[in-house]
Formats: sequence, structure tokens, C-alpha cells
Amino acid sequence: MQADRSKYPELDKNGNPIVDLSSQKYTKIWQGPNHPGVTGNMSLELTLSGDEIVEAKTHVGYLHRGFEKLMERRLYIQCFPTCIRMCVPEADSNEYVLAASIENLTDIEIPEKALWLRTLVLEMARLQVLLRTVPGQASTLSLGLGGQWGMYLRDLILDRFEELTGGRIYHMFIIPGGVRGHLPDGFKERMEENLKGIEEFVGKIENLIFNNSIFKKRTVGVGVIDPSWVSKYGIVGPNARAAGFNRDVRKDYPYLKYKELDFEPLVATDSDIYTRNVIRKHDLITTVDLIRQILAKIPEKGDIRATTPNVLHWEIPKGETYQRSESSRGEYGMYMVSDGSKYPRRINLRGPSYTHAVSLLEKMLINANIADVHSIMVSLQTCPPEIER
Amino acid sequence: MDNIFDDIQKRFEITDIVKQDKNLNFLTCKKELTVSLITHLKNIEGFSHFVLLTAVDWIEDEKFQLTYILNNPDKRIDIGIRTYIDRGTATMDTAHHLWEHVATYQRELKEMFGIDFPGSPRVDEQFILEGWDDIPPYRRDFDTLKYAEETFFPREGRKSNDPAEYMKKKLYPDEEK
Amino acid sequence: MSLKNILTPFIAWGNITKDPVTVKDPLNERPGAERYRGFHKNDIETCIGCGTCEDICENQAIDLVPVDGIETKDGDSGLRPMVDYGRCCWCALCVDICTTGSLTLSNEYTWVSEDADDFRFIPGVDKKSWDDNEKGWKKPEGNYEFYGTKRVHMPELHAEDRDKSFIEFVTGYSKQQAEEEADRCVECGICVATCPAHMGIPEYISAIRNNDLEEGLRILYDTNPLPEICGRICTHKCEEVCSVGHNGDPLSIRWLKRYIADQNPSEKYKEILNSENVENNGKKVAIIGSGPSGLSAAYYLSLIGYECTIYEKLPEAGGMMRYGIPEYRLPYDQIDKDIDYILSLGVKIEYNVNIGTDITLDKLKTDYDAVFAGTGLHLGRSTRIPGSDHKDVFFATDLLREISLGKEIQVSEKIIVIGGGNVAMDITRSLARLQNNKFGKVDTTATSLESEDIMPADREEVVEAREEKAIIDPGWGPTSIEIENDKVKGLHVQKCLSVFDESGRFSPKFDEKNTKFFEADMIVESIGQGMDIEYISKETRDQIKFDQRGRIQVNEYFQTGAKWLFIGGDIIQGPDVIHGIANGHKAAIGIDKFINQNG
Amino acid sequence: MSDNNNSNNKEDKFLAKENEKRTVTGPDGVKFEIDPLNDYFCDQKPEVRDPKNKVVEKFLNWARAESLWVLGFGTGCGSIEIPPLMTPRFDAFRFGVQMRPTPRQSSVIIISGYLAVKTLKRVIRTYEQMQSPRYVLALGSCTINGGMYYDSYNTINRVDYYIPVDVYVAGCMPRPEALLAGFNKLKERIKAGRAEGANEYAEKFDWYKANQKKIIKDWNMPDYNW
Repeated sequence: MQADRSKYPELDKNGNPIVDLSSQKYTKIWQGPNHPGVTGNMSLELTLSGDEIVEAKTHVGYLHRGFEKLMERRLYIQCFPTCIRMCVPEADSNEYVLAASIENLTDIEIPEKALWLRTLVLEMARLQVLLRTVPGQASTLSLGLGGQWGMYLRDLILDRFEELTGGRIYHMFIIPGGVRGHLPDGFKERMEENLKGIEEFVGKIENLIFNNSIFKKRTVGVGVIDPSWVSKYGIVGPNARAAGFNRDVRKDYPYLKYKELDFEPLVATDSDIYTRNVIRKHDLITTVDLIRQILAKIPEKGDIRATTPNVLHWEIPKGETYQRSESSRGEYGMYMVSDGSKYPRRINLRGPSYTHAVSLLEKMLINANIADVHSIMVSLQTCPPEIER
Repeated sequence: MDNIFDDIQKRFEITDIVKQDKNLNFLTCKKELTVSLITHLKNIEGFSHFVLLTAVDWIEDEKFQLTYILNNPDKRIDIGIRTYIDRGTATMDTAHHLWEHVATYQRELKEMFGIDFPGSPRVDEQFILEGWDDIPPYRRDFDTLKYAEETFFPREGRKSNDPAEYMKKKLYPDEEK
Repeated sequence: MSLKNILTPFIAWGNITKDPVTVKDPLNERPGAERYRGFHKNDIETCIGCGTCEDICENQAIDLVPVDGIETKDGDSGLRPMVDYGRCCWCALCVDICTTGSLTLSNEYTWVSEDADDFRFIPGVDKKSWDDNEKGWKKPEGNYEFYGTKRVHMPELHAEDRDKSFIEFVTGYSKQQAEEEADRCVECGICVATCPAHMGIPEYISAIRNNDLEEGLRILYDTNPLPEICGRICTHKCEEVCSVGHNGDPLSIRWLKRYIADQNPSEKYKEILNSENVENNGKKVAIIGSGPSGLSAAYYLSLIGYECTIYEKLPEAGGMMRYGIPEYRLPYDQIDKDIDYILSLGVKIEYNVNIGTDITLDKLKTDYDAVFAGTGLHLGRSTRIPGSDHKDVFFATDLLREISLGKEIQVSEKIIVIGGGNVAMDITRSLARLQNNKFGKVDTTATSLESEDIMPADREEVVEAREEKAIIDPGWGPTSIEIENDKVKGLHVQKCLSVFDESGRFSPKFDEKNTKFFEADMIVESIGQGMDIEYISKETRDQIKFDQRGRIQVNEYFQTGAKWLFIGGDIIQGPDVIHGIANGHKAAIGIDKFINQNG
Repeated sequence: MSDNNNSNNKEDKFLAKENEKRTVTGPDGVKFEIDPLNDYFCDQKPEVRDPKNKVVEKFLNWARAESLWVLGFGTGCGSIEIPPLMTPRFDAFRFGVQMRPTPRQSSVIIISGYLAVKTLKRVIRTYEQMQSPRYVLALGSCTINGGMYYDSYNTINRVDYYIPVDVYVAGCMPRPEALLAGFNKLKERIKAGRAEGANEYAEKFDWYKANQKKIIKDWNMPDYNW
């Protein structure tokens, strides 16, 4: 789509538009934080010429709680309930990367069963998020029905979470050293029933959303990520896979039990909103399959937690590490520095949204139509709390 | 992996190589050579994915440690590059020209640690905080609890007792220390 | 765009005949799951108010508050956790670490209020609708512990290697073992008040973890100048109340104390404890008896600058610690290590001086500014049953003293020990060793009034005695000693049903039909000891107040009615090293006050 | 108001560029000065609304209680439970609760958990833009006493110091069912005539403003704006 640049501002030598608001040619509007068209609590400062965006700035910090500071004054075990709030919709990746970082620095051997349970929880979390975002992409175009269905199915997965972990949103299940519970009786059967429902749902949204002419019109060829941007903007996960890069932490750096599971991420090249959503739908199908595989392989007996030192004065050896996992949005990593004391020296979280929703979004929105802003944001699957933490 | 080190060790004065994981290494580089090392790794060695940039405050040594983590997606290896800068002046060469999102990281470091990256786009704009007028909050000498207690009206009326002290007081009321 | 793309979305109309999935009455139809982490419950009877929940709470949501109707007693702080739901995040770490397992979460989750101050409550005390919910989060089963519940085994000699000799059989922790054991501590501090000397137990355990044993020694000497001795033979009341012991083995606090003392060389004590330059204040205090209370008083007084002189009746210092406790439990060189340090501070000691005969108490009164008496319980108490005045019937204290003095004592082939306390175990095990040496076999039986579960002796003493092939047969009350031809034949006993009455007073009840006869040719009585205060002159004794049962009355500083005379130790608080040490410390403070007041 | 002028007169390093005094040229070429903070906002203080007729008021309260229009503003983690609440499983619409995209149409604002200082500023503006009577539902520990961010330098500890709160719901996060219970409580309160948050805000306006200004350092907006 080559836009007519004649009405756009001159560019300065760095390529930035020279926008003179007083010239009355431009409108500046703020989208968010109190706006139904933003994902979560963040805002966009958009400069428009007509209905096309000439300049976009992402503003974050509305959800800043200073976790990285707070965790510096918490024991390692106390970091565990704290850190999971860094990304609300998919809290389990936070738990996992924290536990993995601690375990990497201390060389604790995690029991087999705990590893399987961790894998299960991570996949359930992915399923739960994708049930929200895949039909949610259509909801941005006011095609809300799929979203209503997906939200109901997601709630059933949350019920399974509640049974297994004791919590609906914040599961606090993957604790440093292991996990916090065994599979409840009858869990597999109830889960299987939910998975069947989800498979049926995937078939339905195929017709309801992916074959929908409105959806196609509004998403095919819109919000394109150029493949050359992938390394330039640090794009990961489904967004990179839609642009032709097979990037999946589960395959590339197999952690937990992913080596023993059979799955293949989908890679596409069109790299528009539609393709990204197809990739996510494929992830959803993969995840359903993975959960079946995990439930079949999970050992009946075994410990759920390794023996650790007394958590009240657990000192982690001096060192630093970076541990990653594949969240539904892509590579999710934690950089941890320990100075050998009971408190972490520094914990830094690398969420995919950090690059997706700031530098990439600012780039993608230029020349976009204002009506597509919401779709583009949702297609990048931005999660504001992990940007500012 | 090791041949990369052999190669760069000659050109850049790197020290303290720590093999943390089978595909994760940390090394220390001098401040002046860091950006050129990163450029080298990106352009020659295929470390095309920039993972993160962050700082660690070693207040006792009067130093900030900056950590750049780079990833080679083809060979699937990570390198963490540490560099130490003086805490008082806290300035570092910008690397925003290598990846677009580095500028965001540098903006955050400017705001949260007070580390300046001259030349980095929008580095002086507020990123996360709004109207912050105290010392940068991620610095170790900023006491967040004290700040919160002084600023945010915690709900009053809470009082806790230490079991040991309380028991001594109760069981041996006429003892004094 | 094909026609298909326009028509397929209409499949949604297929749902028009389906039942809605909506929950009809969400408030009542959806209880939380089996393990849901809802609101807190606390079994306040089981809770001991140790505050571990408070320590682990990352949100400072838990306060420990006093509760009406819950008394503070040993092992129970009387405090209960109050939860602030303006802070809680329902992570349930408090449940997982709860030492007694009293704290759980229910599966109730609805609490709305117009007043923000409502959300603070004491679970279990403030009645809530979810108190009886069976479901909710409990500590996960299986291997899921936040702190070690198994005690690190103390290396000791095997029964075969130790049952003939008097060498110390407990060999002490290694560095790794000590740190591992110290790691189990949750630093609640429940033990501190229970310890008569209020030792800084969590602090010195923390010093072991931090590998700062010099700091550990300083903490020990703050309240206890005999750590080597206490680290071996203390009655460790602290371990009985240890909160970790509610769900697992209690911490072996005594062995950890011993570890600190063992690891610090005696020659560095002065430097570590910073006691090299103590200024003499010119005041003098006399101390009668070099037992734990006397030594403790001397230590703390000399630290403030007093010149202390100890008068000891026996040839070596240590009192009951040396002459009442067998060497296999407390080697003499360790006693010397502690005592030598105290003496190195300038404390003088006069051996073989008997107050009352060699020097009178009144002379001490005039020569010194104050007198502390810790003369201990050296007189054996008799059962006074028929035959107990026979020459082959001995008191345990006498025998133990003789063994320590190196004298040969009578050892027969069949021995009965009457008593179930630690002294009885000491003499039983000592005699068993001597028998083993002399005859190559053991035939010593200890019998006590108390049944096995309420025997006052430490559990491990009983176990170890049995390992050494002594027989422990508790629950019998002695009735008479059979004597034939002026030779002891044995002991008649009857079954003891209960020792104490409802109000806890000593009033044993017997089953007279159920009797037994123990064959023996030597009998040792070990049912308690008495004090000897003959050395106190008549007029002084008139000033001292006694209660109805003949016990000396003292104030909180162990000061008697005669203001210059302080009495402490076993005489006041029964046979116990740590009480003696605490008494000595308190008395030292009291003496300092008394002398300062008198100018 | 005098305070507004203050914020204009003093050199404010946080003042947004759009709010600065400047000269602009109109489409017809005429130049004129604008002072956004004074020109663009109404600066009238809120007034206490005193219902004259008790019977009518009772009827109105019943009507208000049965149709709670909630502003769709997710201020914290709690907003994650709003979508399930509004979708088929819990279907809050049947209880008269529905989401609105703009403060002008809403009567209820949900403070869903912690409030960062930056969000608080928006929440205050939003709250002031809502029509009276307006109600505040506060979710989770964070709104009561700081929750797990009690020691954070960027989140407030209690909401009731900045805007009046009607009902608190405990939880972290409160489940949709608990939220529905919160709405029931709010209805009860409105029907009983106790939900007078808007009047309270007007009565104690200076106190609320002082609290707000204590923590919002870049106060580059008028004192009252709607």
C-alpha cells in the first residue's frame, strides 16, 4: 500500500516527520489509557492527517509498580508471589522463569513429576490466553461472538487451573524447587472434555472468523511486519513466525519436557494481521495436542518438590543468568543477578511486549488508518504490565 | 562457541568469561570497546537478536554494571556482555543505531538509573514515571519503603509483636535487661 | 471475496436452540475448588504464635497480636496471627510454612464491605462463616517442606564401643552438619523465653549459618559463661518447645551451642569476647560453691570489675557438673576449658575450704561486700522404706562423686537403681560400665515411680542406657528392701497407677495387688536430693525467710532476707545447670545493684 | 480559580507542550493567544446536590441501582476478571451492569487493584468527568491498604484518600462472583441512600485535592475539570 505522501509533512534528515500542530493540518489525539480500543492500560499519542497516522508515540507507565525494585528487598521465596504479577494474563511464564533462574544458579535437580506438571501448567496458560486472543482479534472489529465463546471456554480452563493450583488468575504453582500440588482425581477426564469443546470451537471460528469476509477485508494486508524488521526490532514468537522466522523457544532451547513432546510450530510469510492470527490459531491447536500428550505422559507417582534449604534464609550463590521460556507472545526471559545474599541483587524481565508495543508499534502505526490501530495492537498481542513492570 | 571467544579475545580486551549454561556465556568488556564488540558480534558473528540491556547497581564499588544480552538465533547461543561504568558520571555510549529497540532500553535506564546515553533518541523524555523528582528509583540508595510510607498514607493501626520479646515480657514481667 | 466467506459466519445461528451456559446463581452455585486459596482459617488451639507466617509474608499482611483467653506459656507465645486483607495476596506461603499446621485457607472467597477497616481479622478468633469449611488450601502432601524437618544425626560411638569406658560418646557436629542443622531454624524465638537464661538462640544459630563463630561465642557469653558444659548436658528445655518440632524433629539447639564452643580455641576467648582489660572497681564478693550458679555469678561480677573469690569444699571446681555427671557425658577437660576462662578474668578460687567449719559465713560477711551461695543439692534423699538404711543401699550422688574423685566404689553383680530422673540414668549407665569392666556383663535395672511416658529423664538418656544393655523398668513404687542374713536380696515393688493428682500435686496411687520383686545385691537410691544449709548461722537463718515447705525465699535477684546474702542455683530452682547459670547471672546484677546502693 | 493561575504562572517543568500559553493562527489568518489550562476547561467547583423530595429521590435511587453503567477502564490487574464477568458464563448484563466506553455515560468506576501515580491522575480526571451521582467500586487488597505493593514508590496505598469509595471487594484478584457480590452491595447501598460519594467529594473537595496534589507532582491541569 503506497500512501500518497503529498499531504504528509516534510521529513527531517533523520526521517522524522516535522509536525507543526499550529498549522491546523494535523490533529493530535490520545488513545487511552481510558479507551476501549487499547489493550490494557496504556496509551497512544497519535498525530493524524485526515484519518491517517503520521506519527505515533506509545506511552506506558500506567501500570508501573517497580517490581524490579521491590524484589530487591524480598527473599527469593517472597519474589515468587510478587513476580507473577508482572504479566497478568499469562502469569505462569513469570513463575517459571523465576524458578528456572534460581534453579540455574543453584543447580537444584527438579523431580520428574514436577517438570511435567510445570509443562502442563505453562501449556494450559498458553491455551487460556489464546482462547482470549484468537477470537479477540475479531472482537476488535466488533465481531464479538467468537470472543464470547472463547471467553466461556477460557473460563472452563480457569476452572481446571483452580482445581490444580488453587487460583484462577494467579496460580502461584511453579515454586522454586518444584510445584505445589499433585493432579487432582479426575482431572484428566475433565480436561479432556474441555479440550474436545475447544476443538469444536476451533472448527466453528474457522467459519465464523477466518472465513468471514469482513474479517478478511479488514486484516489481510493490514499491519504488515517487514521480515527485515524482525531482528531490527527484536520481534519474537508468533509475530516472528508470521514473518517467516521459525522462532520458538520450546523448539530452539528445549526446556522442561518439551524435548519429549511432539509438535511443530507453524511458519508463514504473509506477516499481516490475518496471518498472525492464523499462526495463533495453529498454536491453539498445537497446545490442545500438547496438553493431551502431557497428560498421557505425566507420571502417577513421584515427588513434587526438590529438597531446598530453609526458604527463610536461602542464599543463592553469586552469579548471573538469563532464562527464557516461550510465552504465548514469544520469548519471555528473566535476567537475574545474585550477590550471594538472601535477596536478589537484580531481576530484570524481558517481555516481548517491551519491543512489540513500543518501538515496533510506533513504526507500524505510521501510515496506518486510525480505524486499524486497535487491530494492529491486538495482533501484536501487547501486554502493558510487562513493559513497565 | 569457544572459537568465537578466541577470535574476539584477541581484538577486544575481554575478561571474566563465565560459562553459565550450555549455550549462555557472560563476559566483561571495557566500556570504550563495548559498542564496537556488540557491532562486531552483530555483523560478523551473527548475533542478530538483541535480547535486553539492563543495569545493576554495585553501589559498594561505586559502579554500574551494564549487561547487554545478545542472541544468535541460528547457532542458538547467548552472550551476556558486562561492562562497568562509573556511578558518579554514569554515561555510556549509545547503541541505538544497531537495533531500533535499544533506544527504549536506554530511555528506561536513563529514567530508572540515571545513566545517560548521549545521542540516543528521546532519551530525556519520561518513559514510565511521570513527574518524578526524587533520585532515580532503581538506584540502590533509593529506599522505596521509606518513600512509600512518607507519601502514600498507609492505613494506620497495625502493630505486631515479636514472640521472643513478648514472651519474656509476659512470663518474666519483673525482669529487666 | 467468495460467497462462502459471506455465508459461513452464519453458522453461529446454529446455537439458537442450545441451552445457555450462564451460571444461574453465581453467588451460591460456585463454591471454590477443593484446593482453592480463599480466606484464612486458623486452629487457635494448635497455633503457638511462632510468627513464621509473619516472617514469610512478603506483603507484611500478618501481625502477631495478643488474644484474650490465650495465655502465654512455655512453647506458646500467646500471640495469634492477624491478617490484613488490605495486604494479603493469597499466595498461601504462610500455610505452607506454618510450623504447627494450624493455618489453612478455606475455599470461601466473597467478602465485600463498605468500610475498608473491616478487612483485618484474627482467623479462628473472630468468627467467620468459613471457619468450618472443610475444603480449601492445605499444605501439599509429599516431599514438600520449606525447612528441614529431619534432625541432622549427631555422630556418636556405637553402644559396643562405649559401654565399657567413660570417654565421651557424642562426637560433635562437623561444619557441614552444623550448618545444615542451623539451616532448619525458623528464627521464631519461642525458645528464648523458655530458656531460663534467655539465651539468644536464634541469633547464635544464625551466626553458625553465617559461619561467624566468633560472633556466636559472643552471643553465648552474653547470657551463659559455660557454653561447653551447657552444650553437652543442658536439659535443653528450648528443644522441647521448638516450633520446628511440631512437624518433625526439634532443632538440636544444644549440639549447635556445643559446636560454637568447640570450634573456638580457648586461647582466643579473651580476644573474641573483648575481656582483656576489665577495670577493677575495688569491691569484693565471696561466692560459696563453684557450681554453675557460683561460676556464672563470678563471671558476670568480674566482668563489671568485682573481685570475686570462690570457696570450694572439694578439690576441684565445677560442683555437680564435675561430681554429679559422669565423664562420658561431660569430659573433665571441657569443664576445665570453661572454668579456666572464668578464672583467667581474675576470679580466685579456694579449694578444700568448707564454709562453716574452715571459715564461718559471718567472717565472709565482714570481709566482703556481699556473699553469693550456690551450694547445691548434695545430700541424697532416701525412700525411707524398710531396709533402706542397709550398708549396701547407696545414694546416687555419693557414688557419682566418688567415681569422679577417682575412688573405687562397690560394684555388685546385680544392681537396682530406684529413680527415673537424669541422675538415676547417670548412675545406671555408670554402674553398667563398671559392671561391664568387672564382670564382662551388665545387670543393672532402673525402676521409677513414673511410667515410661512421664519419666523425667531425657528420652535419649533412656534409649542410650538401653543400648548399653541396662534395663529400664518404669512404673513401680518401691515398698521394701528384702534383707536376708544382713545381705540385700532384692527390692519389692508395687505397680504405680498415677503419680500426680488432678491438681498436679505429688500423690502417687498404687495397685497393691500387682507386685513384683527385683533381685539385687546392691541398691542405689536416686529419687532426689536435699540441701545442706547447716553452715548458715542461727541469727542469719532467722533473717532468711522460708516458705511452708522449707524452701528459701528470695526476690527476683536471688537476694535473701539477709540483704548481703544471695542464694541461687539448685537450692532455689532444682537440679538444672541452665537454671543455675541464669540464677548466677541475675544474682550478679542484683549484687551489683545492692553494693551500689550501699555505696 | 486562583490555583489554576498559579500553575500557569510558575515555570512548570512538567507542563505538557499542549498546555502552554501560545499564539495560534486561525484558519482565517487572525492571530490570537490561547491559554489552554484556562480556556479549555471548566473550573467551577463541584457542588453538593441536595435532593428536595425524598420520595422522588428514593425512586431515583432504585432506578440508579438497577442500572449500573460501568466505565470500561482497567486500571490494574483486576480488569482481567471484567471480561469473564461480562461474557456468557457470568453475564452481568442480567443484573443491570454493563460496560460503557466513556465516563460521560457511566455511573460506576471500578478501581481494579493497584493505582500507579500516573494512572491515578487519569482516574481523578475520569472520575470528575463522570456525571453525578457516581459510585466507586474498589477491588482487591491494593485499594484497601496497598496490597502487595505497599512498599512501592509508584502505587498509592489507599484509594479513599483520593476519591470516595463506596464498596470494597477483598481478593487478589477478586473472582467474578465476588465482583457480582460487590455490585449487589453497591445496589443495596444506593437504594439505602448511603452512596453519596459525589456529594462527599464536593464537601471535602479541598482535602481530596490536597491529598491528590501531594503525590501528583506534575499537576498541569486545572483543579476541577470536566
